Amino acid sequence: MAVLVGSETKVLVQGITGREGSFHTKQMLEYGTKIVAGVTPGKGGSEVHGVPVYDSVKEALAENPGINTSIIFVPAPFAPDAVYEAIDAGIKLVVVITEGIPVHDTMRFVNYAKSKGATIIGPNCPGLITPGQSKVGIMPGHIFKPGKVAVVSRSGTLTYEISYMLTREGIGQSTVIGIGGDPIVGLSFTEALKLFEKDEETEALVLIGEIGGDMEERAAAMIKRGEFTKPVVAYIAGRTAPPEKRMGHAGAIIMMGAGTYEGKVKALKDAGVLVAETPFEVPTLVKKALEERKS
Amino acid sequence: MAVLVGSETKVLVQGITGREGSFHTKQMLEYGTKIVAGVTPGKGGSEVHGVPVYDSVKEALAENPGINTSIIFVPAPFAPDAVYEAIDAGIKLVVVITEGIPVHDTMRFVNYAKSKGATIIGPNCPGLITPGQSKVGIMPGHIFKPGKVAVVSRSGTLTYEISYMLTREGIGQSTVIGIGGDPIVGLSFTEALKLFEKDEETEALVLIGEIGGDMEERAAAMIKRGEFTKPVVAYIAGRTAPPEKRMGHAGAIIMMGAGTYEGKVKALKDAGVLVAETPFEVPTLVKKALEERKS
Amino acid sequence: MKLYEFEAKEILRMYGVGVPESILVLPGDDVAAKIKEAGLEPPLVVKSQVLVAGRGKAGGIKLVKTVEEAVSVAEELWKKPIKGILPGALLIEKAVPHDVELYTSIIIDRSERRPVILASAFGGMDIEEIAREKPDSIVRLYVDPFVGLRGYEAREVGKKIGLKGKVLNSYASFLQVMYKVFTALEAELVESNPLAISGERVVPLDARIIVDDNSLFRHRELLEKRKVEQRGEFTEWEVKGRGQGLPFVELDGDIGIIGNGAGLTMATMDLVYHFGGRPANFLDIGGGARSELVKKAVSFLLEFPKARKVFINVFGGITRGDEVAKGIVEAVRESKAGKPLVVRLSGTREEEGRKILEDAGIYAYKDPVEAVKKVVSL
Amino acid sequence: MKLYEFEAKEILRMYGVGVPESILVLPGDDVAAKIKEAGLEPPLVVKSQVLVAGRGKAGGIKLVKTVEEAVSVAEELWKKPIKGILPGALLIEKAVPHDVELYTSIIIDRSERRPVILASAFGGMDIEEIAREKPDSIVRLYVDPFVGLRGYEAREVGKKIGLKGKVLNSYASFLQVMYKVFTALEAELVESNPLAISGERVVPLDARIIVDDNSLFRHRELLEKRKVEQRGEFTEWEVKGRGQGLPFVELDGDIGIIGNGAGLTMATMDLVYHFGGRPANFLDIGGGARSELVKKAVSFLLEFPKARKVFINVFGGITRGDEVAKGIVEAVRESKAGKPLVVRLSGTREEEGRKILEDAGIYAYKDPVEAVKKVVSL
Repeated sequence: MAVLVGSETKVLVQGITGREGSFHTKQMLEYGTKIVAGVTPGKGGSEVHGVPVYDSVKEALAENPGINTSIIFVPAPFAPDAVYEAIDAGIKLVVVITEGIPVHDTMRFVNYAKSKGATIIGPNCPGLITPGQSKVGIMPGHIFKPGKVAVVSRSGTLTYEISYMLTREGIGQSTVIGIGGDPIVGLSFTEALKLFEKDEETEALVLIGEIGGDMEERAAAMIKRGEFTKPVVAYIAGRTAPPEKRMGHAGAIIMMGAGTYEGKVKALKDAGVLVAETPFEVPTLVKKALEERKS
Repeated sequence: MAVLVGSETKVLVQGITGREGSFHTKQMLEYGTKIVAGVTPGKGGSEVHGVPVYDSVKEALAENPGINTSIIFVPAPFAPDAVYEAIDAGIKLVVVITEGIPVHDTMRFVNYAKSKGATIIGPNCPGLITPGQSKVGIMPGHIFKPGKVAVVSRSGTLTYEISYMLTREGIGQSTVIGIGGDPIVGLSFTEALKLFEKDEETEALVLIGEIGGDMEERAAAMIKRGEFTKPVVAYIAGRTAPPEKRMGHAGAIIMMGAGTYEGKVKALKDAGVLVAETPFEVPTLVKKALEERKS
Repeated sequence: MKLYEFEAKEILRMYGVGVPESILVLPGDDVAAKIKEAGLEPPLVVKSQVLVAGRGKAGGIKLVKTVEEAVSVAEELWKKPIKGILPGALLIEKAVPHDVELYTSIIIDRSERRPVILASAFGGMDIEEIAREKPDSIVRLYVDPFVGLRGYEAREVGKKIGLKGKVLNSYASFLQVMYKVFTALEAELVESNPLAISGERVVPLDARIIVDDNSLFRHRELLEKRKVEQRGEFTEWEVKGRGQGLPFVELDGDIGIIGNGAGLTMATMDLVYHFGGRPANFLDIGGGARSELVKKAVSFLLEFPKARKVFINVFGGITRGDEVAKGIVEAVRESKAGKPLVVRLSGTREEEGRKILEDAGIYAYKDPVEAVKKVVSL
Repeated sequence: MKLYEFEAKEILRMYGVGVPESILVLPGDDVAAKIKEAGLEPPLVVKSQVLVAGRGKAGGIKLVKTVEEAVSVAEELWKKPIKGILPGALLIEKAVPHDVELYTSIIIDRSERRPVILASAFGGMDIEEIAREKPDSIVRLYVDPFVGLRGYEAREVGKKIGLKGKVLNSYASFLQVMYKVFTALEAELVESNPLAISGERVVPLDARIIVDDNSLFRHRELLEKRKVEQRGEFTEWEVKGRGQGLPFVELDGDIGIIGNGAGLTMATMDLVYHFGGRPANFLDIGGGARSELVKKAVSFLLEFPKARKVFINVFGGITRGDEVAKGIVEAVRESKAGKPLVVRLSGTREEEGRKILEDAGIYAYKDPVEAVKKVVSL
């Protein structure tokens, strides 16, 4: 059933009446995602694309006890509260699309989620999709197809770019996770790798990283220790970005000497990962990796 | 072995080089308490009454791994930090003598202690004693004698007063706990009662309450529910204190209609507790209760 | 430390709450001029600034329709004691049109060891009255002190007291500010009662804050900024006592009482009553008092006119008998009051203390009952 | 938002830290008069206020022994660019006699998702240098964000970098203030380097604070109180871009680049390099950009002189192709720059977008490699 989301996933949309919330609720419904309820405080009793809206998560759960996943489109100043509301109501998978959440807030709710056994994806992420089963995110659904290659990525649009190339080359995906571009995210590369290691449907993994931070290095170390045993193809964005300049809203800033392009690529190569020079090499390398695995 | 402290108790004194810390270390040593180490940041390496002093709890524990109890004499602004240091180092019983700790601080460290499985006695308390075995507190040792009656009290000096009367009447004590007079304390009456219910050496219990709060009412409810089965004698101070006036530093302020003398006495009597009109009736009532139990 | 209404509202304003427009009138101020200068348009409410509860019922709050009326009501309120106490200032604020009055407070629940929010749709009454008359209307919410009050929890409270739509969101924001103030000031109580619904907003018509005295060392600004002398809560002698750092509470009898520990001191009062006497005060010298403090306390009661005689009851734990005895002896030596004094001493360094007292000709009882009987009989 | 040294020190002073006595000199100020007015006695240190690192090595910090020398050094520093940037102000402070320089900072550890304190007995160098030259000297302490930095933990850090007695307690207090500032300002970085030991006290000779841009809506006062115009970090066009809310970073090439999402934008730059081109900038329109923002970004690059041609690479997710197309068409219609423009569009509402572009005579590539090759060849 791939990882985290599948045909059993029943979704609550927090911030469902907003522009993005409403638009993507429609998109997700069209994809086939089981969206059973929405929340916008003060708008309880209304409907969005046929989905009932409640004032609070507690009320939504009382009427729809099957909810097991929430996706959050609430604006940044209020998003942390929405996350806490979801966790406190007992939801175990919370996907935070919202961009621009203060990092101290994220740090706290991610730690809080861990203490309550909940998984956060994001913030500032496109969400995740198990093609053909459930899309809990904002990615265009048609660019994916069911298959055996996992994709895990810090970058939203690059995920689409690379997944679409895989699809066009006939390589389907098990689950694609955009973990988010902020300095602190709920699910890290190593945590995602743990999930995919256990997933029987996944035969190879594409890791899309960026400069900054040490998440790629940690993933490399984990692979080197033999804790992830499937073939990995990686692409790291930001080879030509100047150091100490912040590239947009991204976590991509090289500080304290860690997180350079060269450092990441070296660590990954040392762990036996195939590193693509441009995004367009990824499908070729994936094919190569899958063939090597078979032989 | 009575409750919480006994001959196995090995004590660390935090704030040992201060006036009170040093004085009561001597008193406790003379009583026979096993004090194995003291802490005062910046004074590590010295000695107080033969007890080695360390800069930190961690260092004290490294050299004296048997420590299982800490008593704190640190001034109020620094006392919470001393409590956290003790809890984080793994000490499971922390006795806070210090008076004047802000109630928000106490609220936090008491909740923290609970989450770490540690027991706090106090703050603003005289400590506790298992007569003849271990005194972890500031009470005069000679007024107690070993026996079968537990004493649990919100008031320091009233504890001495009543215990001394019991002793003079030939009634020894199993363990005497001054739980402290602050609005929030680490060990409540009901929690103390739970400990004494399980203690085989305890045959009866004296509860010394005060106006304010609802700790006595909660103890009464617990007794009524049959969760404490030994005879209880109670005395409540403050019968003649005017409402809404704060009596000293104590938690004794009647607010929001709860915690009146009359309410407490009624709840206790309803639960079958013998309530003394003055402290001086307590020994007589204890004797009566013990005799009834036997028959 | 209890804050005055105007102080509490100033703090709420600092945190972004829309409190009613107002001016503060101090003794000697020209009320009419101040109202005009601030551009306050009647109707106005003139409110006596005292620190005792039940001010409204005691006639300390008056609605006025003109500036002239405000002036005459102000004159009246300046002279009107509320529960025996004159106001430290007057607050004159714009009347807020409203239909509904809510109740909301945050206190620390001692048993749960957490902050608890109490809210009711029936404001304007005391919480005790609400608890008596509309007990089911009270909504309680416990807050995790490490996490704080969540927005969704604040909305839940508002919803449970019947609010909806924009008023609900306004209430939830206000409640979150109350909680911020509660933690920032380390308060024992933050209360707004009545809290009015005016259009789509909630407006605190009254506000009370009590700051934990033990935390005042971190909140010196509250004392430093205080524009009004501390009165309206304490009697003359209580203010004097506090000035000297003594937690002195004045009562109606004639026996001055000193004890160590609040419990023992209260028990001593109870015992005095029991044997037919009447305490003139409560004075707890606390744990570990040194001779200077004891001397100060004894001297204070020797001067305190209501106390015809003085009873000292000490059972030493952290307090040492010798220190107590020294303090008593010095106080008596320097006093010219010639009041009868009865001392009872037990516990730590009892013998040393007893000796010091006897050397000065003061007898020290061992048995408190005997001692109480003695002082009552004098 | 990076704070200037003088701003960071002002904040530390507010929190009770004894920072060196100083004056701030703005363009046009009379340096000698200001020094005398403040009663600052030489020796003094004159420091260029820029927001780039490595200021000391670049000659932006000078010790002076007389007021006259201070004046002439100030004149020199005003004209001296540090890494290409002129100072926004000068800070002149009393030199602090000291022997030892420590390093201490607090940052957020991304992997541990907690604040981490980094300390070393070898200050004065960058942390990168310390990590290279004295890696074993770096003490790390992770802090539980729900609990905060405990006093005993702060002392532990101090002890591990070799401090003792009163200096240790002074260091621990300072570290606790740093942590308070870190949380109160929601900082990404609070750093003091060098942190001097002067007698029994620690004194921050330099201080750096970076506040999380995402949290600035809660810290408006930082922007409002800013006495110095924002420069010393950004180029002229970067300042212009930020003024319009565009996260624009200037680079050295000639191909203007717009992408949606930082990852795709960086990958686009990488691809341009790969095929022999040189990006003139980085400009990420983010997720869900509406046509107004796209128009603003495209118009900006059409004006930006370094960009000889413009490449737009959009793969729509939350971003919709029709909105992007509308923005491009409007920007081109209003522009007189006549620069070559290459567009690549995929994803959400791709077809709708493609139609809008084609109606305006703009071809939209599907394949980014083709598109990049095209723009490089122009």
